[in-house]
Amino acid sequence: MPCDTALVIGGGIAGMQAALDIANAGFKVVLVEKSPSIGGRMLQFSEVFPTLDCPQCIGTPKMLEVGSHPNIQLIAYSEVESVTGTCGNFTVKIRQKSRFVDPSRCSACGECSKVCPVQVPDERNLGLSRRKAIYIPFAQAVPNIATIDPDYCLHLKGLKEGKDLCRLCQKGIPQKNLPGCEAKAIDFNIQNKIIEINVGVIIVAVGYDLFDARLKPEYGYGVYPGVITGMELERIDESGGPTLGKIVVNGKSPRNVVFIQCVGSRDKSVGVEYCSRVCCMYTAKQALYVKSKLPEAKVTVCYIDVRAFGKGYEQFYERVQEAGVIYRRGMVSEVYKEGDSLVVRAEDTLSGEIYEERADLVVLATGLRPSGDTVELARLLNIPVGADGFFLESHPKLGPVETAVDGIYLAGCCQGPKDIADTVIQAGAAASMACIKLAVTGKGTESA
Amino acid sequence: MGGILVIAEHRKGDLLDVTWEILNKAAVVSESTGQRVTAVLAGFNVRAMAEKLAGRAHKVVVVDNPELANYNYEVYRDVLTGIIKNLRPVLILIGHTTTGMDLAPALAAHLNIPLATACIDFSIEDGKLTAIRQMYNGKVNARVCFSSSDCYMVTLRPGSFSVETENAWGGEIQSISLEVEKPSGIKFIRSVEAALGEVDITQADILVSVGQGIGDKKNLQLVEELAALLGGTLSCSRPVVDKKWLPKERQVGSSGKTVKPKVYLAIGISGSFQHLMGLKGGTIIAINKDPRAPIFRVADYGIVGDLFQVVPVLKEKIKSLK
Amino acid sequence: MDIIVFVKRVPDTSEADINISPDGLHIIEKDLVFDINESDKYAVEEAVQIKEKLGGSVTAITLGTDSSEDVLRRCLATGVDQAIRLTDEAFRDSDACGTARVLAAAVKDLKYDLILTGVQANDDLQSQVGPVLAEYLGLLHVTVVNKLEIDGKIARVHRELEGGVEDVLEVRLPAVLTIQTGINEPRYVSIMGIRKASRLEIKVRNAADLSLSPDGVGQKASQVKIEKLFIPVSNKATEILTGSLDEMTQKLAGIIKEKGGIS
Amino acid sequence: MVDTRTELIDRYDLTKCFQCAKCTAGCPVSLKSVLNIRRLMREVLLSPDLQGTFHKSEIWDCTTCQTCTLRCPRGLKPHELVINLRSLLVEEGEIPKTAIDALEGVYKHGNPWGRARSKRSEWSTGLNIKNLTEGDTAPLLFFNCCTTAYDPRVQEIGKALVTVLRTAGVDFGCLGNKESCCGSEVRRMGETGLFEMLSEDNLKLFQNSGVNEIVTVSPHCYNTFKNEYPEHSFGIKHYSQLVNSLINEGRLKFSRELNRKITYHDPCYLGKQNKVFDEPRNVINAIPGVTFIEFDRSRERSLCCEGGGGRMFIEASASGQRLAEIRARDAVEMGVDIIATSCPFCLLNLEDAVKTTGNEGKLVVRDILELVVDAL
Repeated sequence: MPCDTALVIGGGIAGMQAALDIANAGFKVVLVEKSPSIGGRMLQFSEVFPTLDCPQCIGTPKMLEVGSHPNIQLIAYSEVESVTGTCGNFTVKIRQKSRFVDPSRCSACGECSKVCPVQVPDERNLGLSRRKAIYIPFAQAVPNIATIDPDYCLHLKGLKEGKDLCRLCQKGIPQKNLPGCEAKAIDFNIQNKIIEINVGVIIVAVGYDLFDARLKPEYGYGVYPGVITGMELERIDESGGPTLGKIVVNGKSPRNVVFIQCVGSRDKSVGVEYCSRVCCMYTAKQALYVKSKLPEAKVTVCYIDVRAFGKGYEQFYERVQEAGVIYRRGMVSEVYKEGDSLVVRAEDTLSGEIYEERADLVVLATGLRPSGDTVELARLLNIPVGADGFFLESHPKLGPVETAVDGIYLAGCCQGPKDIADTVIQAGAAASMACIKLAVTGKGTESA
Repeated sequence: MGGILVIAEHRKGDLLDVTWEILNKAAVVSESTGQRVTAVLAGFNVRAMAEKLAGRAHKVVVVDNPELANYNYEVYRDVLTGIIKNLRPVLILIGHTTTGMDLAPALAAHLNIPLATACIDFSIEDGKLTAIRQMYNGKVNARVCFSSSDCYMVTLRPGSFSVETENAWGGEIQSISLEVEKPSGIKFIRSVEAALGEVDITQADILVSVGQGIGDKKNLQLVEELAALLGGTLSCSRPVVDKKWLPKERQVGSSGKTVKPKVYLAIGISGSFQHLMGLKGGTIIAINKDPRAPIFRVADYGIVGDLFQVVPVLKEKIKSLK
Repeated sequence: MDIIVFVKRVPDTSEADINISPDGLHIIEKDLVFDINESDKYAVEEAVQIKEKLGGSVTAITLGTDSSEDVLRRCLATGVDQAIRLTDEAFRDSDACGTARVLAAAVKDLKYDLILTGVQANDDLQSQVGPVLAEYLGLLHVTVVNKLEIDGKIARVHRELEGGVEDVLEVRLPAVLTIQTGINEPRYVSIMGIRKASRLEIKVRNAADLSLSPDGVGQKASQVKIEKLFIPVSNKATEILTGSLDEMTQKLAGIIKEKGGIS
Repeated sequence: MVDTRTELIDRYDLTKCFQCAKCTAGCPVSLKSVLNIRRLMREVLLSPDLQGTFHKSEIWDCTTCQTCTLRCPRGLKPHELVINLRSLLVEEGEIPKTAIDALEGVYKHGNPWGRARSKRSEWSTGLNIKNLTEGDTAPLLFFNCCTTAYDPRVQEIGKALVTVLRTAGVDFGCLGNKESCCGSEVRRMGETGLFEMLSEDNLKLFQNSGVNEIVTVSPHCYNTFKNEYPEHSFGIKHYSQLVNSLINEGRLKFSRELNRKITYHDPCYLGKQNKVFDEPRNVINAIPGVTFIEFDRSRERSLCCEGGGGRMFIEASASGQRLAEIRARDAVEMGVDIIATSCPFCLLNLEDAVKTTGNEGKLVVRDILELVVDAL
């Protein structure tokens, strides 16, 4: 029996946009998100180009809308386990991981985290700060529910060895006047569960991973604290981030910042031949905010080509240069140490000068890689993956959101690197294709 | 008729040592065979040299002619042909110098005389002449004999015999005036000497070579003085050039020059393989403080010690020997 | 300018241990490496450079068994146009005059303006063949040439003497010049080059081809014969001088003087 | 020359170069040499005068460390272009005098030092090593390398390997005087024909020796056997790999402590080019008492000693500080007693640098094998 519900996999900006568009068209949507909260990568950014908006300001309303939309069923902290059936009638099993917290009781007061003794690298801040083993990812999280991380929770780990440890989140620390969970929401007996749903169409919006800069050992990422990735800089720049928005490295404000473009993009030596499309602009944006926060600092961008193709992008690039950011054409080949400072070795191909630039902060513009879930998801959905590792659209020009399987559509970076604007466009397009399909199959006719 | 004819060689008014060396050997042979020794002196304004030669030969034949002022093999060959035909010696001795190398083969071929070149010794026993000559880079010696002839010719390597002698024969001096024809096709233009300051360590007989052990450019003076004392040339190993203490043209080694001096004095040179590759032959003397320095494996003589102690004392010793 | 250059295949004995064959007349060639004679290599380079500058041809000639063809192939790879190998049982153990006679016969019918060869062969160290050949051909010769310029029918040459002195001479061509090492920088001859050259023909001539009577050449006609080869005695054990500084330096000064190191 | 240029463009995909300069920026000599590998790629692509492009003395400055190639984002091989340009010079015969000596030495005597072939095995006199060309048999061939055979300093390393193999009870043999240069440096000096000859000759020797496996002292031999020789079935190992497994298998045990601070210099031909980073370090760390300290520039970022690409035989056109001297100074600053390495060329260059920087007495350069023998 044809079903008029859509499944959206992934709750980043692409998934949220697609879900809202479909829901607003009057169809039911199930949105599955892997992590405890929707929001995705965009909500990790500090500012977005070329407008320099704050992503929280433009993203949070979308999250809230998704969380409260009557046509959207949000299943967070969950993953698709199996998919059967065909267009108009897919059966999807979703595994919902246990948070060990009863959502109906949790008031997101945060008292549990206060007493939890376990420090865990905070993935939202890429390990630059710590969270607790019981945590709410961030203040605006949707759903706003605490989650216990089973890999770190002392009690859950102890249970495996038959021990009853800790449980401070339940018990609190009365002598310090820390009550722990007074709502009695914490329940270590909650199990993972399988939710089976029936959907007519599926939109894949699982986003991307960032290139692992350790694969380019010449840059010393992971060796030198002064070498960071662009995403790490986003967190450092964000006022709610680990440094509260101060650009600080090794406890000091850098005086000489070098950005290196195309780290893990356009690079056969690491098997990435494509351009990641966003790094030029996000680097330009970062160079600008570093320059404006640290006007005395020398800010240099080393690049191969600057690709400022979008609306207003070229003008933005010019603005960044006007602000005093120096663009030098030529890739950095190596970062090493001389005394206390880093040395960046490169050639300025426009002047032919080979130079060694001292730097105290080196920012690697890591490129975009297919999400780690791509291969498994492609298998579950039986849809093809392209040579670049991203999901393959049915036609590079005329079928940019469709896949080889009828009723399954792509939105956002899971199809290929793109910026937020293009992601939102594609999400809208995928939603529109989904609505058309639902409208047609809902009437009981064969595929459109 | 008969006798031993020694062709005297001279340059800039001085007889070369090789001439004295050959005369010494000739005197020895003369004693055992009774052959008289005649020196032939060809040149222009050579009378003074003839006097000197007379002390060492039974007879000195002098051809003094402006055409002989500069060596020209055409002219010399013809003049000597005349003299040889006239004197009919049994043995003609010439130094194995560049001149001897040029002249002897032509003269011998011209007169059809058996010739052995580059000899280091010869003897006449029972009327039979045998000579010892060097072959294969001096690694092999050959004893050679000659097919029967009225006259033989031998060129002898410089340094084969002693220069010193106690003989004082006071031989007669005979001047011959010959019709000397002008050369037909070889024209002497001029002699040139290597420009001052241009050092060719490959041609040096004595090399005082300095290595890293010298420590600093200012210390070079010490070895420069030693080189000057020995009449030698200063050379060095690669690190010294790398540090720009000495120019590249002084470098001995696989990336520098290959040298073949008689004496090679290696001072503060450890003797890296690359350095030794540039060193072919000669007596190698090493001064180095490291007894395990590889230079000692190839050296003929060595002093294990600090060059700054050894060299100053050595200089004094050499001064006293001069 | 047509040039003939004589070359010889000789063993490299700079480092190898040399052993003498039981007959006492030859060295044992097994394990020795052979190559073109050093100064001949410079002569070939000089000839080819002159040809490259003035046009004409270069013919390389060697006297030897078929193993000498390697040397000729090397010459061809250097840029020599024609190679001739002279070989005959009758030529064996020729002395310098015998060799010169064979070479003279070989060039008789060739066209040439200049004949070059090396100053000396590193095996027998005779440095005779050049001037003797000139005598036989009725040509002029200059030995130990370390600079050569051709000016029409005249060659302006520098003849290297001892002690850094050079005579500058003009010699009428054709003439025989013996070339000293260092006159030029012989080009590198690549293996590819030698392989290509191996497709070129090497002419072979024997005594009959040259109308040479076997009596005038070879061992029989030699006026100078090797009676016996022997290894000169040398002791190369390093003597480390001992004693006080004074004693050591005294000994050393004596050694330096003895070795000709004090002039 | 147009045809040669077209050939070069095709062979090295020069049209694909996007001039990012990752090559020049990583080139160890680019700061002191006129050689600009990026520009060279461009010039060959565009210049109508190819002659002018490769008739440059700086073409000999390249150490063939391969950093340019390993990091090229376009998968191009700039260092091979340099080698090819050198081979054009070789064909013309216009190469540095010292390179001629080295190549002729290899051609005539089988080694670039021009030393007599009959003295190739002299270093091992008295060691009674099996000679696999004279009827002896063994499963493992120890390929000596010219430097080990003739350089007195490096001979010690050869002897150390013999000691180590015997201690571990490894049955091995050598090729005696029949061994010829591996050809690695010959190829890199542009003498392709001679390299082919050597590789054929050596492979024949390997085949006739009846071994399965070959161990080398020099990473240069190792690399060329493994990656450049015509296809063969021999297992090729650098000694660091072999010694590491002997230690792991418990066949090599240490009885003495080496209470020294040691750093390790990665040879380009072992590390960067063949990713053998861990085995040498494991061997050093297995020695009791050792305090191991890494160079800042290590592994993939290791600094070249400037010994490759024929540079042991060719004087560079560029002056300026030698990279090995930077290494020596860094080591002194780190306060280590020993720079360990595992390549004869690196060893010689580093030892030289310790002297030229005036650091004799402060630290020494040792091959890993020597450290192992000291601790046995």
